[in-house]
Amino acid sequence: MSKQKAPSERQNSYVTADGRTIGPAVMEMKNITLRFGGVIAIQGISFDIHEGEIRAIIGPNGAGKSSMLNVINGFYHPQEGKIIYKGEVRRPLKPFEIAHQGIARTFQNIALFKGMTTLDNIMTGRLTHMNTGMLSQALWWGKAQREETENRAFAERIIDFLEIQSIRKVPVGRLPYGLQKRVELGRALAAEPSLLLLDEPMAGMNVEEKEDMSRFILDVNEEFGTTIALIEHDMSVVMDLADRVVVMDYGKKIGDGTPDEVRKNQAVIDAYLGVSHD
Amino acid sequence: MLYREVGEFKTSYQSDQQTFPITSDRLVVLSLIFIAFFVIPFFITEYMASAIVLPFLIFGIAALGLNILTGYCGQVSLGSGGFMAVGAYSCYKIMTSFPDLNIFFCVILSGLVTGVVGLAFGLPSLRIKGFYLAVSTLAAQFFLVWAFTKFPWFFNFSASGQITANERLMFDIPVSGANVAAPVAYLICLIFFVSLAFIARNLTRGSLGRKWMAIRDMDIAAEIIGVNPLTAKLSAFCISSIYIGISGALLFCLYFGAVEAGDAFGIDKSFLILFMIIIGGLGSIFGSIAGAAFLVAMPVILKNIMVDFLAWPVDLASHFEFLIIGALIVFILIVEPHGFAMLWRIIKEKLRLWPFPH
Amino acid sequence: MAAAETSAARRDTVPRLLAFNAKHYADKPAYREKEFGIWQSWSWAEAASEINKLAAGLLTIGLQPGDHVALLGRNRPYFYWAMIAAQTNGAVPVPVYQDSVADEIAYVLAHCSARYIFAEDQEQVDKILEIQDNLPELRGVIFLDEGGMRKYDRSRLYNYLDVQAAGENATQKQKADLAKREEAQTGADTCAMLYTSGTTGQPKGVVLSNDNIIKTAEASSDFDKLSVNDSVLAYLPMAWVGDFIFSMGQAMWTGFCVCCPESTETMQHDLREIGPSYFFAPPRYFEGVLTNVMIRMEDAGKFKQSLFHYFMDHARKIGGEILDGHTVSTSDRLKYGLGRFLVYGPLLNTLGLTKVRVGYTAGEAIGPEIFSFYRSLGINLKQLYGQTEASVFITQQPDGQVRSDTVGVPSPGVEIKISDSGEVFYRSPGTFVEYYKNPKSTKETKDKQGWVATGDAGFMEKDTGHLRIIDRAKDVGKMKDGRLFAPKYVENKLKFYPTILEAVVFGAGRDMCTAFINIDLQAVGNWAERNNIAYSSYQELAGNPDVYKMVQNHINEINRDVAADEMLSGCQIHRFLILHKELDADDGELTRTRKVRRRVIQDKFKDLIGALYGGKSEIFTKTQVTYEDGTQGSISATLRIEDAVVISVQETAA
Amino acid sequence: MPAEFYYGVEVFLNGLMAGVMYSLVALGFVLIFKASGIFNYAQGVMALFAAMTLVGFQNGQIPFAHLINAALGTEVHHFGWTLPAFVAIIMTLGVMLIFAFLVEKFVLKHLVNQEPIILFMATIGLAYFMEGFGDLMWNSDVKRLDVGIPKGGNIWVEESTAFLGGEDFYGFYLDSLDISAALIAAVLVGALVAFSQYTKTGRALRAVADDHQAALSVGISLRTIWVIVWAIAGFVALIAGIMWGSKSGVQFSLSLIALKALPVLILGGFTSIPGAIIGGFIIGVGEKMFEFLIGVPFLGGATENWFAYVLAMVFLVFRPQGLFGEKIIERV
Amino acid sequence: MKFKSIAIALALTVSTPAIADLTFPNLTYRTGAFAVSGIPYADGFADYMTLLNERDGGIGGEKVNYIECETQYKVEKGVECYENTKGEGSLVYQPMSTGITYALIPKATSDGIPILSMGYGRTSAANGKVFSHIFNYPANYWVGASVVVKHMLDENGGNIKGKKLALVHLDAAYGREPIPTLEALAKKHGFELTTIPVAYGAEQKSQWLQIRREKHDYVTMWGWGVMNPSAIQEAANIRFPMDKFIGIWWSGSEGDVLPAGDAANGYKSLALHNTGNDFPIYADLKKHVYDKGLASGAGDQSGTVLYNRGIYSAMLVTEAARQAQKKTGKSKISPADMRDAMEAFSIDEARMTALGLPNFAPSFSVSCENHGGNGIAAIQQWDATAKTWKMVTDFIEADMDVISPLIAADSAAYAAENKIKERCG
Repeated sequence: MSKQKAPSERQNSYVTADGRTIGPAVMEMKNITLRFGGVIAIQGISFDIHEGEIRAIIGPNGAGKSSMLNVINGFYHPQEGKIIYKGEVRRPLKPFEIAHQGIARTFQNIALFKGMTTLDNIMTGRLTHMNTGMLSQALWWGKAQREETENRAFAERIIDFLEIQSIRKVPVGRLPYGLQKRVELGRALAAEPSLLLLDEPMAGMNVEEKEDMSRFILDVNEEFGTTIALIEHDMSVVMDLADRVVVMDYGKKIGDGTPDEVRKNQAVIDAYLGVSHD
Repeated sequence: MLYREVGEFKTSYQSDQQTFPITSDRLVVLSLIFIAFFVIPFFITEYMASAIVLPFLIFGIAALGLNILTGYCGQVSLGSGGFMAVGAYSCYKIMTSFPDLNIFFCVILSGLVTGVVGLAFGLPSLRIKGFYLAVSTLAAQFFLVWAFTKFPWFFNFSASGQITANERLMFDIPVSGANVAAPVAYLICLIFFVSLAFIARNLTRGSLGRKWMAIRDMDIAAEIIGVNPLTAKLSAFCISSIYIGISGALLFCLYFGAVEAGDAFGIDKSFLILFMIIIGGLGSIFGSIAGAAFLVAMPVILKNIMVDFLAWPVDLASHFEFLIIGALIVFILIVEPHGFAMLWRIIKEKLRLWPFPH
Repeated sequence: MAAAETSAARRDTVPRLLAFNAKHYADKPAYREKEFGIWQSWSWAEAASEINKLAAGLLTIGLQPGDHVALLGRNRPYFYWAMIAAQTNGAVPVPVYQDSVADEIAYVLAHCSARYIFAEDQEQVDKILEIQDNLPELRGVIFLDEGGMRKYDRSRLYNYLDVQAAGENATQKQKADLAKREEAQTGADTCAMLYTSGTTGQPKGVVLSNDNIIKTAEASSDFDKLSVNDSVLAYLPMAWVGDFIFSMGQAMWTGFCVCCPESTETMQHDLREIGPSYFFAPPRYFEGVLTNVMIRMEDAGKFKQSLFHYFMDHARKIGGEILDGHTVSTSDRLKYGLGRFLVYGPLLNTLGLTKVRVGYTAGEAIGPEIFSFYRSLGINLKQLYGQTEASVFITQQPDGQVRSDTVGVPSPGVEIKISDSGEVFYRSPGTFVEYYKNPKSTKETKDKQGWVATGDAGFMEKDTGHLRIIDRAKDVGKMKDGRLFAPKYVENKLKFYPTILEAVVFGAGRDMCTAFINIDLQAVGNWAERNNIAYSSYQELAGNPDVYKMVQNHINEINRDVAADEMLSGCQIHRFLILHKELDADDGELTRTRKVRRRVIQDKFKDLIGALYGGKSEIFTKTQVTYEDGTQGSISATLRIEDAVVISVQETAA
Repeated sequence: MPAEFYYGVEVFLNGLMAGVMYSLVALGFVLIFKASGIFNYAQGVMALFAAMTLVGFQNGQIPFAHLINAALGTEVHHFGWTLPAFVAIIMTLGVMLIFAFLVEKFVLKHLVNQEPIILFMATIGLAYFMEGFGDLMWNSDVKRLDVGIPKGGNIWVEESTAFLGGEDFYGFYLDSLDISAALIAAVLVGALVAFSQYTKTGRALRAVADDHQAALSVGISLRTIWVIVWAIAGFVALIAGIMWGSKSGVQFSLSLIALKALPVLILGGFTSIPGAIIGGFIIGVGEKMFEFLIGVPFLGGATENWFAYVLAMVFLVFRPQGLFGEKIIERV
Repeated sequence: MKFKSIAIALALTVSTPAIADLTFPNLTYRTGAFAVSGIPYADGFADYMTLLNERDGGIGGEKVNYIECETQYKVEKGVECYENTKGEGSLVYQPMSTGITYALIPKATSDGIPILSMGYGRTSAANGKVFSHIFNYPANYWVGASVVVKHMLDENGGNIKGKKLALVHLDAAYGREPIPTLEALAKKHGFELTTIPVAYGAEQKSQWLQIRREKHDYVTMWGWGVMNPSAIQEAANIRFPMDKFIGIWWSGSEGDVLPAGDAANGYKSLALHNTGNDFPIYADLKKHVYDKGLASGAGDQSGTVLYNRGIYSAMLVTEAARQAQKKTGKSKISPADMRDAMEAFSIDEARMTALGLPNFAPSFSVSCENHGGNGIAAIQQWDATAKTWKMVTDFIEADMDVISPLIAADSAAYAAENKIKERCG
């Protein structure tokens, strides 16, 4: 699949090679700097994520990619810089508030709720859509039951979409790694996010699992029109999936553009020289 | 072995999500409830009631409450005794302030008061985790008990510092105080127990329960997927305290009749309830109930065996009781660290798979 | 409307049966499917409405009477509806084996000149798009699951739901047309076309008329007293005539409920949930389940094991007797009752067979051990003998006359005759109309009087009137010295060992018999685990000396058994080898229903056969294989050849 | 300076002393927690048990006398001899070693890799067991424990500080027992540090504390380590038992001092020996000063029961990682 | 699980034979936090009962059925014991714990079984008009408080104006019992009262530093269990004059003073009865009980304060039973008979001498209005060298002018809360 060359710094919609129209930017990071004590994790980085696109963040280990995702979903608060989400400057919010704004994510080290089943995990993804009062829940009457049923139906569609019917009621702790990753994606999808952050969705997977996961990511993007930002090490996957790529190294941005552009970028090539990546 | 589940298919989410999806389970539980309500009251003796059944039901409620907090929400608390005291003293205050209020309302209101107190003592949980939290809940335990013995307002300035449950009538039958007939006390406790177990089940299977469990399993991830840790933890503290408060109120007005905070709601109660849920199984309604039954009945049975049956001197029997309970706790934890609930789950699984081993 | 009612009363076409059911069993469940975690259910009234919408929709997109509508997918209510909707339009449904290799699918789709194809999802649609150039008649593909196809060219792709919606919005004229099409049909019109898997050559399209299907369904339903309250799990390929007769014919006739599993992996689980009362499975299934039971029981504790064996022994003794209604002593009955509580009941429960009232198996001989195992548990498992060309039923076993070595008495309305060569012929209302576009084969198979050759050799038992099948007529041969050679007979015996998955016996025209063995990876793997034998692949396990020893012992036992029968004593296996690969339908070694393709194997493994007869003790070989993704490759191995103990007839006599 | 001030100083000093006593118990917790990650609730009961055993040996009590008498109808109580303190201490140490061995064999071995809360619960079970066992062995009466440690107000301190205040001021009151306890605690900490620094076993213990896997790869048997650690904890318990027992007799409520050690641990951190000491100081001084300054004048007294826990709670709210813990940076 | 346990418990309960003798249950605690006090008391009580059976064949020809039930001083166990034994014709309960007494007051009243809480329990239960079934003769806490003050008055020639008295008390209901009385007495006599609560099990250093600072003239103590020896030790540590330190009768047993060793010499406590084994009854005990190997427990408590209290307590109820037999003329009496006899109970020196307990305890009588006896107690002092307690005063009568109104007020409040109508005419 070859992608059309798209200008990297474009504020407005553009059209990809396969004819998809990418909307305007939903998330703009402006001059983000993040420090831990004296350590600078992210240094003055700016980039944007457009509606409907798959945006990849790549870079060698320790480049600050995960920190970047953590900034986007409010787990870390940058010392400097602005975050503009859906056209408005975002004030520092707690992670759960950001979740309610429609940003969902998966984690590099699976962060599923081990004591719960696949279904329950996916249902936790629906929590942002559930607001029945305690009393109704206590009596399991009226809205509580209705809401549970509706959201169960939604969760079941995710289960169907991810083809994990057979592990529906298995506690996730017992699942193999690849399936856990899939369940985690399901949990994020259940939130019906407008922006989905994936932190190394294919880490530790075999070829077949990677193919499945790539297919799911593309399908999510296509079917639900979800904007996706992902971190991934596997370059071939990134180049196939992503519409545009940000390259980070030592907390700085060293490249930004379509996969082709990035591939030819000298700074990127230098950064990756000698860096072994799988 | 006992299960015949073939043909039990669910055509709606409601039926798939019900508490006992297997028909035979449902029937057994329903018939147990039926027996509990309509058969046992005719046979219950005062001894059975006060030695085993009432404490079982009352501590069962407390165990349900603590399990919500500790088993479902993952916040270990050693303050249950203190919260029971809040329940008992608020019940006393409410009963003496509103002499005509129905006993059920008194107990429920006491629970609510305890809920508010629990909310306050739950606040540190937003910053403190794990063992650290457990130890800081001791503050609730000791402070509350101290307060109840210290400030005479709580015991209506009575010289003795004791609070005494006065008599209430419902349909001309005493429903609190000393003259409550065993079946009446039993039925009142049973009503609370069954409805609170029902509510606990409902709360833990819905969105609130999932929030709690998410916080328990991985609090950071929970927050990132949109769980507000503040409301999740505090709601667990609050609801758990309501349960424990209700149990304290029942313990006071239907079981002891008269209590003093230091005597009746000491740290040993906190440990007892914690034991119940651990032996029973964290994060399990059944576990709370089984744990309560075990820890209430076992000492009585041991004592009856050793003293009445084997005619041992009471002090030896009492030493042995400690020894055996301690050894049993260790033994159960070794055999199944996740308690009776897991044991039962395994047995049930075995029965369902019978004759296959797995 | 009045006309419709009278025509419904005729009950001679599937759409009329539907109308009948929708009216008489409106609220009874018609279809269930596990989807989204629960059993989605449709009553007959709901199903009829869905089907009618779809039928109208098909009409609006251009389906014409007589068109062929192919179906590609697993068992789902929507596909059954699609078939009926096509029939309502007077078109002919052609279900296709969805997991066939692309070539086979291409052949079938081209051969039937499918006008419309119902495809389950992207995977199936892709198969069609790949070969669409060879399908000039194709007008449209209707899919159920849109996943991944958003970008596909939609000019000839339809979403199932869209078609239904179109049907709902159909004009009055279109609706009238549809009613006319429905009314015009008669019992003689084609009901469906089913492709036989064919042990040799290309699949043949068997044209079955409404009369064929409905008469057969009626007779067979009566035979087993099937009613609207029964239910069946539809999990066998829709293209297979069995599924068609059970899930379409009998279901439409009696109005019982057809339940579809969530996916192939969850079939066993879904079976347990739904608990059908009417159940069909090939012997292979029962064998697999039994093997599984035995393996799982071996992990059980001593007490459970002895309990299990104690009561299973008892069941074997009298379980079948009780089932057949014979008199059994009270103490035995009590003991059986205890066993039912402790073992049989729970076992059936875990297997999902508790509610099975009538069970059938067919297609191959079933091991007597296996057969009696299930019957002793109290399942009324019976055998039938049938063919696509007969709309399945040729013979079947009536209740109380069930044996593992016969296939029963002729089904109601079926006549049977045995030719001089021993081949079985039948004539019945279910006898097919013709092979589609293949008058030559039609003529070869069906004579003018309507007698159809089965290709199987067999005989009628004189005293019981039961039919016994020996083997494929063409496979029964003579050895060099003229002794009878019935390979299937021996193979089946071998396959009754749980560790042996497949066996191919050679010996026609030769002086001795030899065999290829395929071990059962699951059973042998389990055995290996318990015996601390490490292995990394099938090939390695197959070559293990201990495995060889085990198989050798089995063969020795079989030889002893075979030697006892004077007629067949020549069929003792002298030499054997364990194949380095599993025989596979993808490599053409098995049919899709997993029957051995003897010719292909003989051809493909010529070198091995040579070695067997050449007295070599081992041989190096290289074999072509097809991988799951369709690519080709080859594997090579050095295979050992072992001798088995053969008992000379004199010895047995002495 | 007003006398009030000196009273305050006196309370402060006594708070420090009380802190030492708390620390003695907390030390045992720290040792076990460091080496095995087990929060040993039984530490308090171990102190009680050790003290009971010590007194029992000293007085020549026959173990299980009551049980024997009840079962055999005999009338045995005492061996009829008394033992010098140090012999009894050594014998008690032997008993604690056997105890450590049995705990490892019957409890810990079977609970490897369980969650902390389960291990915690198991130690509570162990506490119950030991309570019953100790009572069965030595009876449950209050016993006087005297191993020759001086008791009572230290006159020297009192007289030499009397000049500080006015006429009403008697001089600082410090209990000789507390002073001895402080000295013993200092020696004990020194010994423990020396043990962990300079002996092979000690280094092994530290290795285990740092990394279980690494320790295993060095070839140290985790089980041996556990026996050693529990034996050392038993030793510390004995010392705590001696000090507390000398103070207020050997009796049931000694086991409750474990509860008081908890806030100490929380403040000082579960793994730090200096933390246990400093935490003890904070709690000791804090509760005594609070009682002196606020409890008695304003709250009617008896605040010591809860103050330590409230202090720990408030402290943790501001510093969740405790006194010596590193700031927790949360990661995902 | 639950039902199985109940079944077992039920089976065991049923299997215990109900004996129609004179049943005296005793709720003891030989284990737990207060075992040290529970054991000698239980032994004395049991040995006295054994003596009656062995020597006299029971009371009035009826064997004594003595049941011991272990409560560990815990309320729920006490309730369990009560329910477990009340069906066996128990005549009277002595809960030996204030907490259990409170829990049993309403239960026993409604079951019609009398309770004797001798020197503990609810003080205002002395008002028989409200508490029909509860007796707390011969003395209660308020009596104790008053006797302490009387003793101070005696020692100071009747004037204690300006003296400082500290009440060191357990921070629980029990410990706070004397406060109102002492406050009233402080007002009356013009002394200064400081109350110093001690949390149970806590170390008491700061409390005693406070006493040292504030230089109290007298300290009285309402302590229990381990609090007592700690307090005595601490008092000795700050060199408080031990003869100015007076404990309640629950703070005056051997177990309380022995741990402090010589330092405890001179410590005083209230006494309900005399101490030591220098009474004729001990000869009988030796002959009929000890030498037959029937001694309760370890048999090593003979002559201690609490052992004697056990004897005294047993004597009081058995004598009441005897009086009931006399009154009703039947040997098998019911709990109701027992109650009536307790309400009319009186004992004098002659009777006690006859029982082998001369000069052991005061004479007193009970009436319908007054369930508390005459309200008298003595003071005893510890001699650390001889390791014995010695009575240093006669039995002193309490200042009932102060106490009676307090009792009336508290019982009236109870009556109002529980809607009880006053009895006794």
